[in-house]
Amino acid sequence: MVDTLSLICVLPFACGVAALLCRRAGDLRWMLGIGSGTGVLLAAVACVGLPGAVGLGGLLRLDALARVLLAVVVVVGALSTAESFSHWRDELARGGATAALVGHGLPHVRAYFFWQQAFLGSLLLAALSGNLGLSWVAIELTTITSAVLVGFSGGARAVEAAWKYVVLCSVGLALALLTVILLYALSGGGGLHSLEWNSLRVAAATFPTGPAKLAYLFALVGFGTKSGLAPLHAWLPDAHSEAPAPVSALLSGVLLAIVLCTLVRVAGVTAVATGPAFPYHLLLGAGLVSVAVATPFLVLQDDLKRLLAYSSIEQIGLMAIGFGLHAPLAVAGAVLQLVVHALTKSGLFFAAGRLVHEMGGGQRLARLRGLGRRAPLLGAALLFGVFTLGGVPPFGMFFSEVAIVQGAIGASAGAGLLLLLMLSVIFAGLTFYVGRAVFGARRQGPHVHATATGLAILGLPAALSVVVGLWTPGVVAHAVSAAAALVVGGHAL
Amino acid sequence: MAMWGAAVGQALAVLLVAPLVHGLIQRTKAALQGRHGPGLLQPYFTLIKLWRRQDIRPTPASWIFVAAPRLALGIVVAATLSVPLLWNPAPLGWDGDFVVVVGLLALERYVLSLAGLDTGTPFGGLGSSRESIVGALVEPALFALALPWMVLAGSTAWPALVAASASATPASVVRFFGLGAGLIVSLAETGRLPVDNPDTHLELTMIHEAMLLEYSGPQLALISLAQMTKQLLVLALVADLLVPWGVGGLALPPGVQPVAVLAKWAALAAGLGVAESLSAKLRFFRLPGYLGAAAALSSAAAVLQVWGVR
Amino acid sequence: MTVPETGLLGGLADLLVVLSLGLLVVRPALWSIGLLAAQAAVLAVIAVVAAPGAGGWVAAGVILLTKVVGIPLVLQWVARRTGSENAVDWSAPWAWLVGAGIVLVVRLALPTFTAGLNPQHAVLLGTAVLVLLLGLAGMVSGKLLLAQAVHLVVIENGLYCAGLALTGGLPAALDLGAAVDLLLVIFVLAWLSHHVHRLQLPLHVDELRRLRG
Amino acid sequence: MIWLLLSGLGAYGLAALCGACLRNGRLATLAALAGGAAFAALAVLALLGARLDVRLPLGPPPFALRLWTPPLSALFVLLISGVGILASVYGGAYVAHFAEQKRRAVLTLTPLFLLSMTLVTLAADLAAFLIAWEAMSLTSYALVMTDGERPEVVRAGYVYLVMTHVGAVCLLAAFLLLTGATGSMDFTIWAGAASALAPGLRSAIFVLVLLGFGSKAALVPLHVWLPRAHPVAPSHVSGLMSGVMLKVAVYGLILVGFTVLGPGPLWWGLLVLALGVLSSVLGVLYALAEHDLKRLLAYHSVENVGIIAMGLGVALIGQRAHLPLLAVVALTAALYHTVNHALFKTALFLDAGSVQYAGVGRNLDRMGGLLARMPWTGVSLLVAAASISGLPPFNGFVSEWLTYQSLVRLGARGGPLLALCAFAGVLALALTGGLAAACFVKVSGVGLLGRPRTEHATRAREVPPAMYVPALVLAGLCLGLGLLPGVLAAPFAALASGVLHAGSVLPQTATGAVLVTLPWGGARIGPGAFAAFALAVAATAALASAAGRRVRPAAEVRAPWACGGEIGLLSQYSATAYAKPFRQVFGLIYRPVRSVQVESAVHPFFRTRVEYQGEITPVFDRYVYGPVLTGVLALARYGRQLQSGSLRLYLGYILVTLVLLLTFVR
Repeated sequence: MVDTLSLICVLPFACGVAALLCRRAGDLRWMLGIGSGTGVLLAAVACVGLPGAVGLGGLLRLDALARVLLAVVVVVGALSTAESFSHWRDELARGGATAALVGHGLPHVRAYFFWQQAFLGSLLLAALSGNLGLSWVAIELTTITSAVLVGFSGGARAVEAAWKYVVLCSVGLALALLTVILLYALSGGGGLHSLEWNSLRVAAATFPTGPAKLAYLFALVGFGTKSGLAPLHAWLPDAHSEAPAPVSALLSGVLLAIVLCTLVRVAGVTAVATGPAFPYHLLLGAGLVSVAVATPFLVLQDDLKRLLAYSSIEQIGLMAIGFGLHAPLAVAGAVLQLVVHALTKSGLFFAAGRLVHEMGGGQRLARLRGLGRRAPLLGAALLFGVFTLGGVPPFGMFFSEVAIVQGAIGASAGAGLLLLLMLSVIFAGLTFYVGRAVFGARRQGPHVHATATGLAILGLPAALSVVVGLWTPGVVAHAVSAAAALVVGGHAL
Repeated sequence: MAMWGAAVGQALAVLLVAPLVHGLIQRTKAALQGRHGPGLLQPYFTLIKLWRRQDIRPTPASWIFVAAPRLALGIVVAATLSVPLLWNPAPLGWDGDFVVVVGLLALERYVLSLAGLDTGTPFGGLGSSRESIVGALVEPALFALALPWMVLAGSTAWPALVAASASATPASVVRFFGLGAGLIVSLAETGRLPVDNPDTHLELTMIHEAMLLEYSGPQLALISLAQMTKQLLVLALVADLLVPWGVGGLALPPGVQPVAVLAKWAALAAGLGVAESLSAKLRFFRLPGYLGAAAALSSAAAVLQVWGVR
Repeated sequence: MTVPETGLLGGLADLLVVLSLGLLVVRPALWSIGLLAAQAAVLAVIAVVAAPGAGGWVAAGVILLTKVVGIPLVLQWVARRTGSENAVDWSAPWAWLVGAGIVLVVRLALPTFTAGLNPQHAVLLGTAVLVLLLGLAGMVSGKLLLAQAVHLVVIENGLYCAGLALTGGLPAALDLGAAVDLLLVIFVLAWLSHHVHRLQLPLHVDELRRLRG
Repeated sequence: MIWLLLSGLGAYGLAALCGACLRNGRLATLAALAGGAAFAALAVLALLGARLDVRLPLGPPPFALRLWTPPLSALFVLLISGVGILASVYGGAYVAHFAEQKRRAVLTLTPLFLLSMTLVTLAADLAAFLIAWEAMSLTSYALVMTDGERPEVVRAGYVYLVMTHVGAVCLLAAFLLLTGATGSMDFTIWAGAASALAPGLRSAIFVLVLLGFGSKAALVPLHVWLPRAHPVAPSHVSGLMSGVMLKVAVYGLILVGFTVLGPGPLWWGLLVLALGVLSSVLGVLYALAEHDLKRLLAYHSVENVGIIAMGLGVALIGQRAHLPLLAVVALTAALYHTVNHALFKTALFLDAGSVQYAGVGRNLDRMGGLLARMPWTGVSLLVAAASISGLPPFNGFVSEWLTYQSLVRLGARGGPLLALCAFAGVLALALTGGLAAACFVKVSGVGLLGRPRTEHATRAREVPPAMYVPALVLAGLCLGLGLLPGVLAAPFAALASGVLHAGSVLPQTATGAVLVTLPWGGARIGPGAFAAFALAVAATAALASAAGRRVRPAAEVRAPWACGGEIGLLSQYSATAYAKPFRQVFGLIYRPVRSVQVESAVHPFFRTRVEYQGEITPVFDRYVYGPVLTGVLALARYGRQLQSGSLRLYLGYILVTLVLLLTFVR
């Protein structure tokens, strides 16, 4: 039972429990540091040395797609854990709204880290799951753990967000459960292992078309809700904007992508039964709708974190389009987009979180001005992130967006051009707000000096996103194309 | 070398004849206005008088103010060298075409306008501003004047233009329109009545004179000479484009040809004087319409030319 | 054991649908909790009828334990805690129309999706989808926070129906996972509604509209 | 070759690094010079026949960054590097009066800006081109934002960023359409395959390309960013943006319009010609109404790009109408004007920067008398102003002459319809030339001549040599290329016929190194005309100064006549007053708005204060971009109602989606 993959998944849960037992903040830091470090190390070993590894009695499987997801989760997770410390330091030091509500002190921080680590663990489970059933359970688990985190500050807005989050995602996942049930039934029962992706793909050849389609529709709506595809996305901006910034990073960068990948795997299974047009065209349409729906909110927005959240909807839409196009290049683009987006968006959320603390202006965009002079690091991080999200070279998302849009234009010139139009409007919206915040007249206030950890936490994802997106070393390129081949071709690695 | 000799000869001849043409125009106007008027040679006397006067410069002026008259005269003389005055091709006709001549005219205007602003007085600026806008509007009109022949010749070179005009039907709609436009353009280019009044120093109506108000003595002499030469040049330009006979096309005996051409010029100069006498000063802001009419007329000529109307 | 005849199951399935429709239009909160327990009871019967052998009885037991007893109790506690025990959910007057529409749509649309299944499965799958959608419609039309929790359980009931009918019992891990998940969700909701109460936020969903745009 | 490329890259990189890290900017400037020199050498080698073709290993597998040096690219690399060297020299001294943080930013970004422009012209495939293109846009955006605290700069920068991004997106779309149709991202393969595409697709690509490059080159409806962004950048950067960056767009248009897409339908050329006419006339008109020197220069960029576009349009028409000679001459004109504009516009911006550096500011109405106080700057400004006005014997005239020639040829050979278009072009070009001359009389006359209008102008002193020498060099080049037109015309004609695949017409097009002769009707210009001109001027000058001295009293300097009174500093003609007749005459276009407020004591005749405010209606902002923006915002406001905060609504979305899917998806 004790294999690397399950170890990777169990480690955060163990860390979470250990966090509850920690007596001092210092202990917490050491313990989580060691835990995260071990996790990253294990993941690196697994990614490099154990392609195709199986764990937890076959429930976990490190195929090419899972490998990419694992790398992303571990990196963003470690960053999020690191950022959580400075988040809580600032939160408690400045006595913000949260501190007033939950009271000062360690217990809350311990509870936070318990839930944060549990969330991370469930994300890892979902990422590594080689089994539809386990995926569903893991994703449901992420809802519960992250819902607590969303509402963690206990403020009215946070509770409202958490409520909506739980209700909408539970409903969504309930719908997705029907997919699990249907596919299980169609594959003829026979225990949990018949829900493994590989066995499902094999079995799908004999599925009757109608029920397979029904199963996919429910998966689309169910997992689509959780992964923030419009118009099922409504929980997303609320949850992202109210959660503590390190959690928002995990939610936006990782959770959405993992669920989307699960949906793509279901689509792969369905494609065997119904032919590729049915599932992938629907996915493509959902992606287009998502980009379109996100656009107005990115053009008119008054809240920094909501801006980032809507950008996540747009990005997930783009990835859905990439996967939905089902051509090798576009799918590779989507996978690359996924990676770079996770890195970039987490950096952006970290920066946004720090802004809320350090500039004292809240998340209101209208009140942010002159960051470039007052807090150059944050300003640079914001600008960098926004340009990356806009797909502007020489930042990270250029190649992935080009690959996706290339696919879209190849499929339908009109739709592709429309997509490009929406992307430019979105870019105009994002840069308007961020440009005004970074430049613009300097408001009164102290100069915020960059600390080494701040530089590391904000700089690392940025650097990684450029390395991955623009330079794309051979290892990364290979991993991405392998994942794309898995999605397109369906053979496990 | 002979070519350069011819060029120098022509330049000197032009400088010599230009005041006479000016005198002729003044004389015509006087006759039409029922005045006795100055003699034909009065411009020479005026120039000599100015030449002997003291040279006075305004305080703010820089070297531009001093250089401008010399430049202006040089530019105009250089321009005359490539326009067929008596012979086709002109002495330096091979190196300059219609566009170059228009460019040189613009350069002269540019230099004088700068000099007007260099004096630091309100009048200089006023004159420069008005001169510039007249220039900007005249330039397209000039081009429009040449368009039919450019299209016919497929070239902007003077010999080709003259030949094209000479070979076209003598009395055609195109030429008729062109003559109308040419009259307007030459009145404007020479600073004459509906556009500007060369005989007045009434502050609010003048253009060219306002620009040059601070010039006196030898500097003014140079500018006046340049102005007269330019007048001649514009006449030659319009003549070459619209009534090229004598210079090109019609074969005349060598002895008769220069005389005939001179007579043609005299007629044109007199015509200019008549036209000026017949018109009243236009309000300054009506000018665009006036010059626009020239451009429209000659554009219409060009369009007719393209459509094969002769 | 032989496959039970469709007749009995069909009747039970219709009962489920009727109860769902009832839940959609019933207004007092406590009544709906009661109806929910009743629906769960029907589900238990279906479990026994549809799933052959011990598996069915186990499933029925689990259902009885969690859905007929556990969840209604929790919900009642929440209702008491939040003071909405006697609240009347003035759910949207068009709820029954929506319900009828959904029934119509599903009846019309589902045959294409159930083609290839045996008739019994087809019927039960249809019922499951119908219950599920009606639960969703209930969530849409209900204004009380509590009502939403109730209808969430209705949706789960629909899923149970499908699970029992189609697979004759899901893999234990999944089954357990689903049940635990449901419990956890309900607890989280309870915890949140506690917060809502503590913060003196309105208990009507429509009033929770601070986050918009 | 490859070493030159690498050393150029390295040197620019080093320059950026030094600019960012070192207090003293000298090393950064030196490194930037080295970078410019390396690329210039690369370009010269390439023009002499050496070829470079490398792939940089960037991006995931199907992408690669290919760089090459065909002659067209080499020409632009040479232009960028040459002007870049001068601008770097200038910039090193110019940034001295900036605050520390800004100085570092400018010194870091300028080499990167130069590098990215160089790489655009070297790029040989989609990824390389777009990456360099966007890098160019972003570095210039960052440079524009140097004074980012000022709200109007933020707005200007935003407009620039959005316009340039939209342009880049259009390019991306066009390139992706090409990629989709040809199955490759390589320019070479595009060039081979594009002529076989469906006509509709090719036209769509052409329009997108025109939008993309047109927005960067600031062709008229797309020019709105330029007069906003150029004035606020540091002056040498404005010079680079206006003089060089716009040319990169011209390069792109030539590359894609001619080499890749090849001869298209007639309307392509007509469209470009029409845009050129519109841009040139409107650009110069708006320039006339400006009295902020840098904004004025920015509008002149619009005008000059219009003239270039006229050449390009005629070339496209010629290519289509099987008039290779015409096409070659027109493209030569466009290339020549491209180089000319780079020279004189950069010189003008450098001079404007020097004036700013001297503490006079940018407002023409606050200048005056600067020629006496800043003689070198003044001379270079005078020369550059005459060049940009298209006056002989400066270089601007030569390229306008070539443009006239191509238009006349089009009128003579193209048939009635094309002849009409050519006429419109000729008249527009003539009007543009006249108005440009008027405008630069204003700039030189009001700015340099007369008396200083303000204290600042009185106190102005000449800038350090590092600043005026580059401007003088550029001005010298303007004069030199005007006097010896054949030096560039001949190689440009060769280049143009190479681009147009019209090799056989080459020998007749241009002969000799100094004389430009066209193979039709004997039209030519050359040093003869200019020599005559110079001789005549010299003779007159000699005559005037020598002959007069004996007959008259010595010259004297007196106060000018002012109706008997004293002339105050402000009673000179101002730039606003100078432009007044133009505002009135072209009122239809300007739609001027003016307000005069008169305050009077006792009686209306005794005025104590008169305040005049005049401005012109920003037609494109108000009638084109305003409605678009309003529309987008209204749509967005409408769309935002999706997220109304109601959980039930959100659940309803799920329900409706599910029901719709069940109903309609089979």
